[in-house]
Amino acid sequence: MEVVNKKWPIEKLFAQREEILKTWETGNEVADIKKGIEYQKSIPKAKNFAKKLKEAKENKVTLVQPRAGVALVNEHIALLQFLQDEGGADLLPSTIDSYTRQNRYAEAQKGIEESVSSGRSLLNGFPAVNHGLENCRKVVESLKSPVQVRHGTPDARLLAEIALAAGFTDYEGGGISYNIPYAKDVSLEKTIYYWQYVDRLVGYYQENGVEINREPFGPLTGTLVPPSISHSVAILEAILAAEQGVMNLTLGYGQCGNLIQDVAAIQTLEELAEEYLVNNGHENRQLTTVFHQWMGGFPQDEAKAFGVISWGASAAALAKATKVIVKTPHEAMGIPTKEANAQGLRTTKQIINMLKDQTLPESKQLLLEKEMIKKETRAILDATYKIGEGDWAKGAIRAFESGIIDIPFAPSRFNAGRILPARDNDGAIRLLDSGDLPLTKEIQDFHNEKIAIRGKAEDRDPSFQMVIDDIYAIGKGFLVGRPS
Amino acid sequence: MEVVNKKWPIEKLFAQREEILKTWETGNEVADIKKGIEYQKSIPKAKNFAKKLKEAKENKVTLVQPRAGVALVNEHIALLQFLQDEGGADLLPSTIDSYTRQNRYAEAQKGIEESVSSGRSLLNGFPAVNHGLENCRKVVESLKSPVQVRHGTPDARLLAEIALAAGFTDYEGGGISYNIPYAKDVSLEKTIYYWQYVDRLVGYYQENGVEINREPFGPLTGTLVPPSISHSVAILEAILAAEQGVMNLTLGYGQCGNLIQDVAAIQTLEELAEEYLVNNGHENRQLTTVFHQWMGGFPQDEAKAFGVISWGASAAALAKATKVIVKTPHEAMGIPTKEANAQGLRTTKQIINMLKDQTLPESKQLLLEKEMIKKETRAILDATYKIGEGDWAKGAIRAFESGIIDIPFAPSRFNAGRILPARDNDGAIRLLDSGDLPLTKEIQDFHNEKIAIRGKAEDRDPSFQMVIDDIYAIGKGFLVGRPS
Amino acid sequence: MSSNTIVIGVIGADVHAVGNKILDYAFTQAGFKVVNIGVLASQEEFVKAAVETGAVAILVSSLYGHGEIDCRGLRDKCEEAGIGDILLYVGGNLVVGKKEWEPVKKTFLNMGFDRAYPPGTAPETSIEDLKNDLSQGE
Amino acid sequence: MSSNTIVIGVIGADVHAVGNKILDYAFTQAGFKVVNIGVLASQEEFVKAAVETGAVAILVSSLYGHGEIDCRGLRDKCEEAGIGDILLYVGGNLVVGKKEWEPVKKTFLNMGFDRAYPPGTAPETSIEDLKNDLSQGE
Repeated sequence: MEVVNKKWPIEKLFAQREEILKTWETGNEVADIKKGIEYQKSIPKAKNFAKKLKEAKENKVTLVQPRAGVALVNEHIALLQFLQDEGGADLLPSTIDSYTRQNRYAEAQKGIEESVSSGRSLLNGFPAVNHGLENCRKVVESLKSPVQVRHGTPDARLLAEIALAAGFTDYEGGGISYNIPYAKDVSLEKTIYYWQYVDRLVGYYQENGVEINREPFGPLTGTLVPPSISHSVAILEAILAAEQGVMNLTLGYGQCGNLIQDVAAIQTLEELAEEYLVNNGHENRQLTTVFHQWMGGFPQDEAKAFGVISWGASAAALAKATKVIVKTPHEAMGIPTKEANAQGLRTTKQIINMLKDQTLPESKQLLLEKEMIKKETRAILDATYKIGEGDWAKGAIRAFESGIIDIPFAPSRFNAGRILPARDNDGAIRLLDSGDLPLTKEIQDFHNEKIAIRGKAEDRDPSFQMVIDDIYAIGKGFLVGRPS
Repeated sequence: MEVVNKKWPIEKLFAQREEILKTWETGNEVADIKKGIEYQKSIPKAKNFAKKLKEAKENKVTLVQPRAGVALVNEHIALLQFLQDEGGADLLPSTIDSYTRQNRYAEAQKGIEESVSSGRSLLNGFPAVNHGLENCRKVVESLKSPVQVRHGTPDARLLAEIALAAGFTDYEGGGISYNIPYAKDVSLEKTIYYWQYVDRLVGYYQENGVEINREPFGPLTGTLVPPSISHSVAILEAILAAEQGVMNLTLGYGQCGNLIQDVAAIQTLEELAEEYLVNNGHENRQLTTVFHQWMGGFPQDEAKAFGVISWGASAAALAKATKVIVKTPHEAMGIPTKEANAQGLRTTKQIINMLKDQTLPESKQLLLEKEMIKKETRAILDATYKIGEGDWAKGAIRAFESGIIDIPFAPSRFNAGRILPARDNDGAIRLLDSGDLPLTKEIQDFHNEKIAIRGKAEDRDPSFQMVIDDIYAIGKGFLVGRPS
Repeated sequence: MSSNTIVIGVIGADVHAVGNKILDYAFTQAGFKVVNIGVLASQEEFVKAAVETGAVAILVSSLYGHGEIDCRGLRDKCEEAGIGDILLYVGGNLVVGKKEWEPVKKTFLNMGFDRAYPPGTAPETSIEDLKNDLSQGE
Repeated sequence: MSSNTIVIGVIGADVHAVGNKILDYAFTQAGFKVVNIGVLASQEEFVKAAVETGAVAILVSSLYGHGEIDCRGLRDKCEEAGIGDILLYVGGNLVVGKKEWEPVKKTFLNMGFDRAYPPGTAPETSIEDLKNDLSQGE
């Protein structure tokens, strides 16, 4: 299979979707794509994700969105209504369970049945494919705000067909961001191809007058990911999506914890994406940003967890991200109760509202951080384009093969796994080992120097132990994992 | 009575203390001042407030301290031990009840008795005078960390005698900051005189080798107080205390909510105080800072309150204040349970620890804010000195008479009450009406312009309604009280 | 009853002045003649001010948790002074600590208050209540 | 028993790789020979790896809340494969939602696990337990 970054003729989509819709019995419910488009057109503007994001961006407001999903339809609706009414969520999710993410619909069915018999959700999300079209529409219709599908599915074609026909107006994921952090054995050729299908489908809805928003998954493994890595993946997926006709994109970033780096990251993400999209012939795309509150380990104590959540909310607000994905005080314990989820939302919203008139002012440090992120990201993306001989899809595949792009702590065997990130003395994420990233000497020296300052402050040589200390640090109450 | 800023001969203190110790029966327990000094010298270094603050300042660490006090001794000890062990408080308080603050010891006694019979605290603090020397020593001895007396007492002479003899190593308050926001009918002549007694007493302990820390009460009325006002009072009280021999001073500031203004305030407070102390001949004083989390109205909802607390913790950490006084998720409901108090501490500490390696970098906005605070404070202090004909005590009294210093929303009839503060469009506190503050045209124009920008954004003329909206805003989830 | 004079103040050893100044402003704006005796006000000062000005209501604030001790006996003092049927309102943080509101309210109504308000009540609420209570008394 | 080989992996449809990489590092540092089958591992893969390498223990991680479904029957599969008395440990976020730990632990011990660990357990804890369990087996 050779995947290239070229818009699919619509016949290719239509031919393939016949096969896709057969992969589970609910597929035939969405066979007539016109009905999906018609249904989408009946959805009021206030419930369209792209439109609500547009308004927020214009008003420089940061919207709040939780993660949430349970096994059964009525319980799922009750959960989302609670987060909407008691949590004040501006945007709603339907987080999909892990069996569905691996296309194991039979196991998801077993999870649904056991959830019915045991009276509690035995799935960690909402199995949208198994529930089928009408149940999914019931979810969308029961809520006042736009709903997005959030998942982690390498092959999300059937899920996309059902979600779009059911009135979901935003779809998370991408051929890289839902593969490398979410799969072990699936090639990038395959997932980029699967996601071209999804993007072409979104593009077709768009051509028929329906605005669907797409969101590459920004935080990747959520563990000490340097901004230039996640930016590179986000921009690659934006280009791949735009080629297939996607007009509305939300690009994501997971909080690192150092305020200057976080603000610099959100600002450069939008600036760089705009630049690369326009340079690749994709004008007039609606670009928004999403800031993920700390994705790593949380403290067990709820009061401390509120502190972590709040610091994420503060950074999101000062960076003026278009939306923020919210954690809960139960984060360390697994999936939260609906009450805890609503608490995380209310804490976040209080801070967002208090800070809506404030930004982080320009400073020497902020400008330097932005400059370094831009240089690094351009180095990675330009090497990707080059190795792809001018094709972004081929470039992405080869860049992962050769370690030009390398995501720390990813489970996929298609990821080089040679880089090692660690915090510097101010808590910003740097490269302890840059593996085969195509970085100039200037950038390398910058990282080395930053890490060396920390090593000196801690009187130890940087090593994997430092990385482990950093991974556990926030759970123990600190950002930088210092020796005690 | 004419009060002047001149160090008391020790005989003056000794003569007066004979009278003071007679004002309640426990006074005679501390008659022999040498025994108090001896006892203080037996206290280990780790339990001395001034020494712990010194270490924190050197290490650029922000310490956390709660407010707490209940009617009965054992319950008070249990409360403080809980905050120390479960809350992780670095510094401990004994907050004094409101009857003791007004020297109404008989009513405090009634409160103690009713608390015993009803089984719950009917006082809002610890009545240290009534409990007397041995009980107070029991409090200090039951704890691992230094303990401070926090109150709001215009005439705190007897309380100071008992507290110092009992081993408390920090004493909050001052002749202005514990009068104007805490009394209605007590003249500044009287309270400055009373606090000269307290400071001379601390100075005497100091001369005998005992380090006691003093802390003027920074936030004043806690309601939209412009930094230049609270800075002027803090520096005045620092000069008055230093003259009586106080060597260790913690100057305070109550969070306004705009990050740049808050960081600028903490930085200028220390810089200005150092400058004025040295210029008045007081070298080598240990100057530290305390940042008070939001002192105004809180949201009722605990999750939202955690947001307000966290934003205060973030500002304290980024400003590198030496300590932060912590609010609790029960703030809107009155005095908190010990669990809620410990939660506020843990949330705060999580943030302080995460941010300990970060600061707010220098920016044009930060420099401007610092410059304006300095200009304003110097204008007020220099006019105070001038009207006092070179005497800071006389100057303070006359400055309040003439409105050169004016604290918004103060209950005292000795306060002019002519200024009106309001937030600007970024949430910083400005002057809507500067009353008789001795501000130059440049400063006036700065305030007027800032307020005008907000008025324009809200399409309304600035008025008292805007002030009221700002006072209620945080309780409703916002910093700036915009019309809805 | 044609007077629209009311007495407001903060009772006991309480010095919380901000809400007091806002109530003063809000009730004045709403057309009442406000006699504000300020903070640190004793029961005697409330009663004296009400008698001297012919007030139709006394609005007591207590923000520091000692409300229960401070307010006990205020109705008796009003009766002794010959204004036994004056309207008595109370509001603020009336008790120490976070408590269920209904029992607290009951305590204060049993003390002889006509209305008691929980923390965070907006001035508009009590203004409306007062207007209603006064028009019913006519 | 002289082997110090252990099998580690993340069971089911779970892709959480970070803890897996840290366990790999920590157990290797502690002197064990670690066979890491990675994320998305089936019961069959665990058993097969243990048989092939003569492992003395299988350490199962589950971070996504489906642990109860995914782990049921693992002990039976070990018995069928002739390694019925191999040590079985499990840890992570084993159930959906915040639950009391003791009942959860009991569920997994009843399934045939020798030890079960709550969220947030440090690698050192299980390393020490494993060393103890192995020395008692000698």
